[in-house]
Amino acid sequence: MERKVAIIGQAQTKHSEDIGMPRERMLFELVKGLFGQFGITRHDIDTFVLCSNDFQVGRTISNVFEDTPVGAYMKDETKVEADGVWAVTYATTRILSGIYDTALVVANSLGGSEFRPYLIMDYQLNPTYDRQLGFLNELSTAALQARSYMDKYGMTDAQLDMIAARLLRNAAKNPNALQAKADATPGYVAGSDYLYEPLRKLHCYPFTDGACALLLASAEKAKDLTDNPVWIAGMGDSIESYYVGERDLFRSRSTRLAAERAYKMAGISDPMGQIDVAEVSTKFAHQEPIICEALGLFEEGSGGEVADKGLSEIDGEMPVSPSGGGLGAYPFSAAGAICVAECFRQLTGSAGDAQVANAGAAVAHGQDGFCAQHNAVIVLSKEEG
Amino acid sequence: MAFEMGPETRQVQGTWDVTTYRYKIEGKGMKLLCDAMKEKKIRGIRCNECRTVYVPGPTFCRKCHIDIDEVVEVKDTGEVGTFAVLMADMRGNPVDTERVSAQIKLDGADTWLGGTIEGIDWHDVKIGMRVKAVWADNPEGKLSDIDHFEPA
Amino acid sequence: MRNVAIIGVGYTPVFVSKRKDVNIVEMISEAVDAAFRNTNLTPEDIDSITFGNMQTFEGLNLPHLWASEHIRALDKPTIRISTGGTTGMSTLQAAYYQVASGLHDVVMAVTWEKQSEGDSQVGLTGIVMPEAMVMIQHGMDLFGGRGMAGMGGGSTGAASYQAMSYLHHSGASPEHIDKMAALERTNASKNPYAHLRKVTTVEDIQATPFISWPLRYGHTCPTSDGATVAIVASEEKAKKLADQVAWITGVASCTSDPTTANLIEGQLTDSAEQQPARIASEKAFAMAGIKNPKKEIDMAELYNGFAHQSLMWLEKLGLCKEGEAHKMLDKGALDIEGELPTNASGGVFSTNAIGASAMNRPAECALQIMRKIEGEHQIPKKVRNALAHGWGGLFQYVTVVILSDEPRKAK
Amino acid sequence: MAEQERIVVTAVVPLDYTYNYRVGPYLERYIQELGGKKIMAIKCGGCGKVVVPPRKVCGECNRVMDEWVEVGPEGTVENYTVGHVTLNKGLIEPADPPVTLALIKLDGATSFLAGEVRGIDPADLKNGLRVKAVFTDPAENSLTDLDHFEPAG
Repeated sequence: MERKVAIIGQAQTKHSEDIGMPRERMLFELVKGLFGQFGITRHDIDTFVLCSNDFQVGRTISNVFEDTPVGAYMKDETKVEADGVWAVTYATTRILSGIYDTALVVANSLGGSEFRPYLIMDYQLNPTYDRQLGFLNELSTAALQARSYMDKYGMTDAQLDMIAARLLRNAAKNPNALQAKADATPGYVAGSDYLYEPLRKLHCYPFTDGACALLLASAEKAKDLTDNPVWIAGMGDSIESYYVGERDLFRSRSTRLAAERAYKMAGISDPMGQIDVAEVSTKFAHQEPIICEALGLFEEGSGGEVADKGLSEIDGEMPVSPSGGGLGAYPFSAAGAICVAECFRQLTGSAGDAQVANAGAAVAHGQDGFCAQHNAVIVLSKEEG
Repeated sequence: MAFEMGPETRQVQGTWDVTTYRYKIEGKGMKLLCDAMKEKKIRGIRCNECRTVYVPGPTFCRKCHIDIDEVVEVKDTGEVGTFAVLMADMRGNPVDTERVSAQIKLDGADTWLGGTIEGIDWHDVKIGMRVKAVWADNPEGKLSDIDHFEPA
Repeated sequence: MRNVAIIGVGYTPVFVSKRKDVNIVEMISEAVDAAFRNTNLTPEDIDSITFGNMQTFEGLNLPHLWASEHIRALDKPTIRISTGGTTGMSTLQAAYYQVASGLHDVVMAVTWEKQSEGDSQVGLTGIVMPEAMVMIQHGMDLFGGRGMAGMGGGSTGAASYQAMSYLHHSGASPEHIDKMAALERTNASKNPYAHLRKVTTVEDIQATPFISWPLRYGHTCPTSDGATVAIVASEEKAKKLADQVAWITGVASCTSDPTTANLIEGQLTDSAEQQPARIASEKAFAMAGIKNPKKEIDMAELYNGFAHQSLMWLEKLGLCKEGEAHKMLDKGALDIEGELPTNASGGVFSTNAIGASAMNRPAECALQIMRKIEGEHQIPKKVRNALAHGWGGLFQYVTVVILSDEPRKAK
Repeated sequence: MAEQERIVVTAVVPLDYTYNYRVGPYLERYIQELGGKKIMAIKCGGCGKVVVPPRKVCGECNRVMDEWVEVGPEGTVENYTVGHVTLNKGLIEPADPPVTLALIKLDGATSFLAGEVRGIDPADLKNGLRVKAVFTDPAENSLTDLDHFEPAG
């Protein structure tokens, strides 16, 4: 590829159960704030890549009323309907093509106040079979995935609680997180109600209103606008079978393939050694080891040991989701874009209390589908490479 | 090559439960307009920068991408921007009397407002034709306070 | 940027109002298989997949997940694009960018709709339903027709506003809409993949009742079940994999504000103005190195949910002067044998599986350039440059793709 | 600029949208065979896997699958969860007694079928448990003709 693409800025809402304003106002204020950081206007943006979902917005063609709030009036615009990581990869592709120099990615949903996230997930089921029978839903499939990993590798309930507790403590250091507790312990997590065994309430993502905007630019343009760009070094994604009964739920084949593609592009041969921090879209605590292992950050099946030794703590060997990840906030569509934004904060040294020391390369992840059927990975670096 | 359709297979149902949503909609411009209509007036919002007048008013300007809140009053006269004559109902059955729906550019506004035109044979309605609002006798602060428009 | 070509197209064997024999993913797989058959490629040749439809029309959230096996996507990068009526072309454009960027070499774009499984009128109403509810709460008389009439009667009402404004500003007469409708339906009768395939006269159109003056039933599009797949490739791969290709030389999209009507906030533009069409087409022409589109564009496939739109788009896209389109129609210039064949396929107006509708436009242009049209609607003259157009959103969103018989010259 | 006065209107739309899905030939036959208390799976001529419910395409080897084979009615629990809640239109409701959901490898199949196991204390549900299908009698010509599973033998 002839060009390089950088992320030069990010903005997030303060994620909440009810943002208290219409979506259009939320997007307008978010984007206005981001433009303000750089003293630019909507006319400085060549292409807009929006990311929202008709079922989450509750109307056909969800971006119809999102164009003008983000500043796309009479401008080039398109919409990705998937997790926000795909919007970032698409915007990157557009800049790489050489046709555009700047791109604005805006991803959002109002899953806390506007719709019922678990109901929306039902609409993803095969309507002729799974949706008719009602066995599979967001929670029951996640529970099967959790059980599969825990049975296969002997991870205990207590270790699962440790993962959730760590994420809730991390979230307390993130000013934008919704579900957080500074002194969360495994016992605190274990005190929450069972949903589908082995999953308890505090193993799960909170219903979230939120949005995330990212400003991307070509190398030349990035250097005009900032001294502190973060480079998109690699990206990849992969999809696997829809059929939960045909997949090895204890591992994530699509995340592994996505990571292989992204690492190849970024020239990373030893992710454990070369990646300094990861932001992973875990909707449920048990997904963290499954995804991190597929990303090559830990040995396969080491989830329990990683939790015991605190390896993924902010000051651990391989910090994972210092922001609190999906347990801290999970606005659909925006969740993966937020992972990218959090990596940007880490690599620019602006992650505040959650800052990882000497972070030079990061990996961000996003997912869609039951038991993370579809996964995308972006490698970010301080080095232009 | 001829394609033969296979045998018919059964149908199963699904729904999209739209009633479970709680949509949040910006209500400021609509409230401003309806409050004004109680006094038989029409008010919108003007952008300070490009001077565009929106009725009903949004809270930010489409073109300038800035917050706007300058209330302006526009006239209840204007010209027909475009129109259509409804000849069938939502289910496709012919209607008894044709109804002229129009988009009207009120004097002082840059946007169009929907309305019905009466007091004229539909064949004679033209784009650019001058019209004026006919107000309800006792306006209540509702969109129906303008009963219809008629040729000015 | 790298040069990108469409190297093959696959349609479902038919586009009809109801496919009662297959489910959604089985139907989509028919078009995928056809694309492989037509290109002699196998799934192993595909690097990445782009996928699009109007998901609320079937009540399926993120249907690429359920379809992953049936679109042969396992272990491949996949992205879902959705921009309303333009989804088909936006999905192709995503495939274009993936190749132009150098990220992938061969990408398959999959677009479809099975409209018989849902209710497209309800689906379309869903775009503005929350706003309409707020207006009703504020006293809008939606059904009685008094006071502020809001939408003016569903999507056809909104299209009638557009048609009326277009007729007024162009000087065309309502009979020109009838004539364009008859021309396109008759074109469709020659296209085996068209849905409405009956030779149609102006009198046939005029015998249909009005819905909303100036539009009649005979001016509206059908709802169809069907899928369309296109495979695009880099220059290097295209030369290896295909004997005939059509080059994508220009791409653009543009949006304005939702122009259907005043909703709860005043909207800025007349829906017949379509400034996004002008902006997008100028950008696409510049990218394709086309200086005089009136001369250099040999054919057009335009997105016309309603019959007046073909004439309107010709003007707004810079393919003729404002007010000239109906004169070209009268001269026969828009016929398949004419100087600017327009919707030789019959257009969206004759075949409308919505998610695929804006894909069928560039697909038809590509097949015309490759001279691989199945059926009787092959344009006799050599097609060097073709314009494909998509339209969607709430009357405000336009996409354009320029296809050519030669790759784009490096600047 | 001063903080704007904010008026947010909440709208609820008073209609739900209904869809009618064609099941296609694979599921059509599957449902019909359930009426005869048979669970029919489809076998891939490429990789030999046998999947239930049946479908058209094998994603692994990209073939159209067309060889029908009967599987079950007995099988083995391969994964399970006990639900202390159920989801009703996306809302969590307590489940009393708890519900069971198992992934069952029917004899002769390579894929797992999701189903409910009844007639067992949820605490006794374990991987490896042998179960058998229980059919609705008389058959209702519906997917739910395979009603649930219970411990075998």
